[in-house]
Amino acid sequence: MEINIQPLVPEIIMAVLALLLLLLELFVRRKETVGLLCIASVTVAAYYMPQSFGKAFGGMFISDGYSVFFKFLFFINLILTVLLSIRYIVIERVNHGEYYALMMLSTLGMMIMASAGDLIVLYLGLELMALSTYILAGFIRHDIRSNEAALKYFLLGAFSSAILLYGITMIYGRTGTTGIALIGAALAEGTVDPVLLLSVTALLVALGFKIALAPFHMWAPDAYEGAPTSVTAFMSVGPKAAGFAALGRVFLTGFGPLTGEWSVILIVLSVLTMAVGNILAIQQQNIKRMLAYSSVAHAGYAVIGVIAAGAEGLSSMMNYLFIYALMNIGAFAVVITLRSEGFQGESLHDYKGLSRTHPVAAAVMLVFMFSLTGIPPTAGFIGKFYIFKAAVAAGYAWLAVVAVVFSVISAFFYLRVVMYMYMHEPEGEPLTLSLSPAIGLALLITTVMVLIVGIYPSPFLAFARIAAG
Amino acid sequence: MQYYLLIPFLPLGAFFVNLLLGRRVVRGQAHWPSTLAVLGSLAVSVMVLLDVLEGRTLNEDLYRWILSGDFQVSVGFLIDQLTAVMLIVVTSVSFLVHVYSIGYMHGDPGYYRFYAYLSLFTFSMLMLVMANNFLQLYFGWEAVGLCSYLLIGFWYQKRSASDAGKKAFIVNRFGDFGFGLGVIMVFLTFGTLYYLPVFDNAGDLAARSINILGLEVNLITLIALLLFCGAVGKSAQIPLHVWLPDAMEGPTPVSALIHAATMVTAGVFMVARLNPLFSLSPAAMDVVALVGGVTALFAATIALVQNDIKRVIAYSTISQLGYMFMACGVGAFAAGIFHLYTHAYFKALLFLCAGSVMHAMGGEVDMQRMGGLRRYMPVTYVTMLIASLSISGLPGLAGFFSKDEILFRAYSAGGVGVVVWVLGTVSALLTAFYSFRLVFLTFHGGFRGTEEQRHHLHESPKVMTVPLMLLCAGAIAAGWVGIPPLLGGGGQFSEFLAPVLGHPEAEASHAEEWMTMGLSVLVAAGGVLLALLFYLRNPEIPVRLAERFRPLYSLLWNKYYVDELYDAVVVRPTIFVARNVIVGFTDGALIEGVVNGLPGLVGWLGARVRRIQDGLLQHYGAVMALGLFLIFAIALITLS
Amino acid sequence: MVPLHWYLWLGSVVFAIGMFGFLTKRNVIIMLLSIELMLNGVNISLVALSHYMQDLRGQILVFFIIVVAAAEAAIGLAIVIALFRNKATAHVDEITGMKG
Amino acid sequence: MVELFFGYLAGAVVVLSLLVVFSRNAVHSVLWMLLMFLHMAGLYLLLNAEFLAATQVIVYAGAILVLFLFVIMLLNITEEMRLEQFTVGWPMGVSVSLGVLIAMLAALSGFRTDLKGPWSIEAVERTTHTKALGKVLYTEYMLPFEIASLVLLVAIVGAVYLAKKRLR
Repeated sequence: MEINIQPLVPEIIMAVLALLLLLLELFVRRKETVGLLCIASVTVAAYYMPQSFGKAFGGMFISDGYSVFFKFLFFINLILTVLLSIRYIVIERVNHGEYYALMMLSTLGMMIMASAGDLIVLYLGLELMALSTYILAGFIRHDIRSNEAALKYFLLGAFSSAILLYGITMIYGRTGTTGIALIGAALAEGTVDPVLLLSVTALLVALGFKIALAPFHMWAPDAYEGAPTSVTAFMSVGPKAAGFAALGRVFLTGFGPLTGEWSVILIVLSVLTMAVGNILAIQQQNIKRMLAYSSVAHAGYAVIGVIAAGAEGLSSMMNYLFIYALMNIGAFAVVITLRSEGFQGESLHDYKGLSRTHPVAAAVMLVFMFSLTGIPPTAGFIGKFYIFKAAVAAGYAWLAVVAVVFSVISAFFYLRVVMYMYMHEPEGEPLTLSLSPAIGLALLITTVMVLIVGIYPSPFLAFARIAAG
Repeated sequence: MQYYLLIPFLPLGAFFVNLLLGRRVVRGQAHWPSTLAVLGSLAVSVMVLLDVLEGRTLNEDLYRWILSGDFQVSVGFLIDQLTAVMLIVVTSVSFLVHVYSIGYMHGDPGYYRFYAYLSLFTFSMLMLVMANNFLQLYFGWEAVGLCSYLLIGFWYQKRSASDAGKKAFIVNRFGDFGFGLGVIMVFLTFGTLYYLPVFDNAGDLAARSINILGLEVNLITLIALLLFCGAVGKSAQIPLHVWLPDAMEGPTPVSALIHAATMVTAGVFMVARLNPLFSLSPAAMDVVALVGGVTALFAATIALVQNDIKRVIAYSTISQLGYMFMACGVGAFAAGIFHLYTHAYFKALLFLCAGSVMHAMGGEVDMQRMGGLRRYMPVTYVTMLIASLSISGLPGLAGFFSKDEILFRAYSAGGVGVVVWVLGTVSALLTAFYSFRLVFLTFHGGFRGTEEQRHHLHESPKVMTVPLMLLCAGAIAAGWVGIPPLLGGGGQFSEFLAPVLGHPEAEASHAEEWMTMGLSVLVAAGGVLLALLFYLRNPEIPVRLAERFRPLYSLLWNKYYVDELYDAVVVRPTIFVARNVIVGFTDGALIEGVVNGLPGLVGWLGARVRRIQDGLLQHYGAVMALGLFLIFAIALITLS
Repeated sequence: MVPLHWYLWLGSVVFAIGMFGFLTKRNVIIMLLSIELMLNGVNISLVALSHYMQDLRGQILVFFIIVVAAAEAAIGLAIVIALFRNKATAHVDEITGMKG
Repeated sequence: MVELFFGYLAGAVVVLSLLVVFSRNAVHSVLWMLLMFLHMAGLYLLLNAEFLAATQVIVYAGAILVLFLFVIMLLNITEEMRLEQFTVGWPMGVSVSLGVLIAMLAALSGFRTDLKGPWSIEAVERTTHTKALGKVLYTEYMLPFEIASLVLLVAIVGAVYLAKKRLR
């Protein structure tokens, strides 16, 4: 059997370098170096990505435009969150090298999910990603909230992967295969029966769990709030995007013939997700929790791209996730800078008068809040615009209207942060920001990208459009 | 011709410089970047004008922002005769106001902020007039509005100022809502947002109508009226005029630039720019003309009795804007733009003179406390006198030519035109009267202020009076480019704009033209004489008249009670609803209101959702499993 | 010969018992055991399908599921230990610090 | 005959599973689980999957359950016995899992398959089950196999990190 590993080169590089980092961690005293090496490793892997197109292992592993786009997204996610972490994990007194290795392995799992052409590979990639993330969520071992976040995330994650396996079993029994493309071919002729529906439902629940689609979102606020903030940034983007990558591939390729059946379900879940995410976010006083609900709501918008289907729908979903990654990590970066020794900085009230004490940080946060709301000329507007456009083009104009209504509602809690920063006087002790060159770089990258994509989106849109095929 | 890009982007650059460096670095020198930038824009605008005079026009996209399928949004520039005129108006007035503000705003704690806003405004206004598509027009429209609110509320510590800013914002929302709908309708109808394809295809759709709630409405008329809603708001026409007088809370240079010369004329510009659309709908044209004519008269009557020097000028602005719409409404778009152009100079001059007076009086705006100022401030007096003569229509000055053009065109258009001609001619009388009432009350007679104010009276510094003199030159000479053939001129102005705005056909004889012109001169003279009689010769007359016609006087004094009417009909009910419904709804937190406020199932479900997120992860799991079960069950039921 | 769907029913029953345990037991460790039950329900279905379809793929998947189950158990128990150090409880209804 | 075996094993698996869930004593739960795994292995044998049966006993029963037992020793069993074993929300758990069960049983009733792959019982017996499985695993399923090794690595790193008493 001929084995062609060319398409796997970036994954292999990531795996090997992750192992090397684990080893190095034993000898390197300054863990910051490990973080920087982690970024270097990603760069190497990214360098080999353009040559990786192709299929391997009899179609079990597919490296195409779609997966490469997502892999770049995972890389950006990883690089940015590592930049956020370098100082933060020192403040949290968990400065250990395993942290970076686990982030790399988790990213590797996401990459495998995005490239999976077979449900078995998908499952293992998902577990690799998820197990690493569980540990990262509980990385602050001495903090009860971090423990609790890890436990909740882990137990519900394991529960959902059992459901995933049940779904895979049923589709295997129904079609005799686990290859996604083969499933699509097998379903093309034949009728819909209960076993098939059971399988579709189970897969939807399990992937819906990963992307935090209501009503499978309930782990997200608790896990996001308790996890170390840098990990929250990491897992509010990476696993979600990986879930979307899998959702897009499984449902559009594998269950393509059943689009009529599952799109109705997804529409209902999308509306429910936007409602739950936005309405509950309004209530929150903790900014991490608020951003958690906001991230739930954003999954509701992005899933509209999957519902719209086709190249346009997919590319709008991919765009959206990319933009979401930038603005969300940016917002978390600001949240992280507020955390310092002995000061939590997670309450909304800590943002009062930030524009007086730290005008630059406030301005940057303003950009992200505007972008999350979807106000032009920020990237968030572009993302939403294309999602809505795809929905209208696919004949779901009313769904676009609902989404617009909910994004108007979302303005309420995003702009509340802005109001606190600009309209209130500072309270209590003056804040000190925990700044470092790394986090400064991360903020710079995200702010500039959010603005550039907002003002000059064409090249970026073209990239997503080509990637979606 | 690429240098035209400098015109908007120089002020934008200055805005960023002041924004980023203003507080720390530039501070007291904040006028330099802004003023130099707008001077540069002015220079380039002149070059563009020369190019356009040689017949070179341009329409191109700078860059595409959103491109998907047939929907395209780009930043693009259309430079033709109309744009060139507007560029000159905007940059020249803006430049002089920038210079004037150096003196006027000197020492204000928000000095750099002021100049940053001014630059941002200039940029937005230039983007608006240079747009080649509806969406950019809309964005510019909103951006100038934003700057206007920021500048009206510039002294936000003053409650009345921030209230005025809010009022301007809210009133404009009504108009802009219609405008936005109009833009959407344009896209839905034509499938594009670029001017030229829309204009090219408009003719084919002239007869198309759509059914709204059982009413057959002509499509073009509907679009034109929706767009005109925006103009009504922005240009402060009836019934959305109420924000402009209050906007006088802003610094006076702002009033001169934004609320006299440029932003408020954006509505007129828009109607003129979209003249191919408006011309296709006689009904919409008549609405425009009537709104303009009625506003001209209505505002002029209010101006008769006001005592606040800036408010008089503000009502005068509303009235003059009415003239411009009158012109557009009768198809004489070039005359409207001509008046826009001359008005920019003499009205900015009036405001800046008023500012100069206020500067001398320590911020006093009540004309009853002024008087005899000509002895102390000769330059201000002379320039203000000339501006007043110009607005009253003294033959030879700028205002004469443009106003005469409008009245003649209205008369010769027939139909509604004759009605608005009557309105306009009566307004001309009133205009002359209130303008000279202002001059006499302020500069003549004895001083009526306090001793302390008298002690401080002085002429303004050079940096303020030189712009006055320059604007004064404009108020005298600006009209000379449009002297009608009847008086031996060439009417070059409307010839120049003809490629864009077309040739209005005059169907009146020379005799009639002489008649309208003579009549307008006569009524202007009458107005001036009346003012002279009332306020210099015999000051008891106005007092006695006010006594005699008490109800009429208080009607005018209270501006026809429009504010009170809106307060009763719109504001109070809204506040009532807000208090009792929305606040009740959001009391504590919105969700609580939603959950408790909505009865029955929804409330029950909402409470469940919140209670289920109770931290116990088994409930989370149970919800997941329930979701699994329900989705499957429903899918199964729908399948069979 | 035993019909295939008997096996699948058995798998579903074990899966559902596991789900029931997961959704009701207070003890975190028993919840973990319940997840193992669910996985076993899947496994028996997979082996049966594999047998009846004369295809080894299902059994391969079972093999991987066992591997992952081992990994999950190790991590899950480690998280429980970490939690136990900070708050001496293994009852899930006492671990509700974050909610709303 | 086979039906009889199946009946016994299936019945035992169901009863033992219920015992796992319902016993108060966590140690008993683990022990019932052990018995359940052995019966499960019996079912695998019935389905001609000897290698998996062996794995089930060695890995599941031998390794995973021992791990569970270790951790259970952390708990105070005697006190645990006196406490309520179900959460307050148990009625919801019962009804939901019953609902899901009914849905599954309904969907699967009469399920049969006509698909036939290359590995008939005779073919497996010819090569022996271990060898056949190995052949497929190390050729076709090479990639998942490698990924599984990474999953185990993560588990080791993570478990060590989280459970170790004190870090450097």
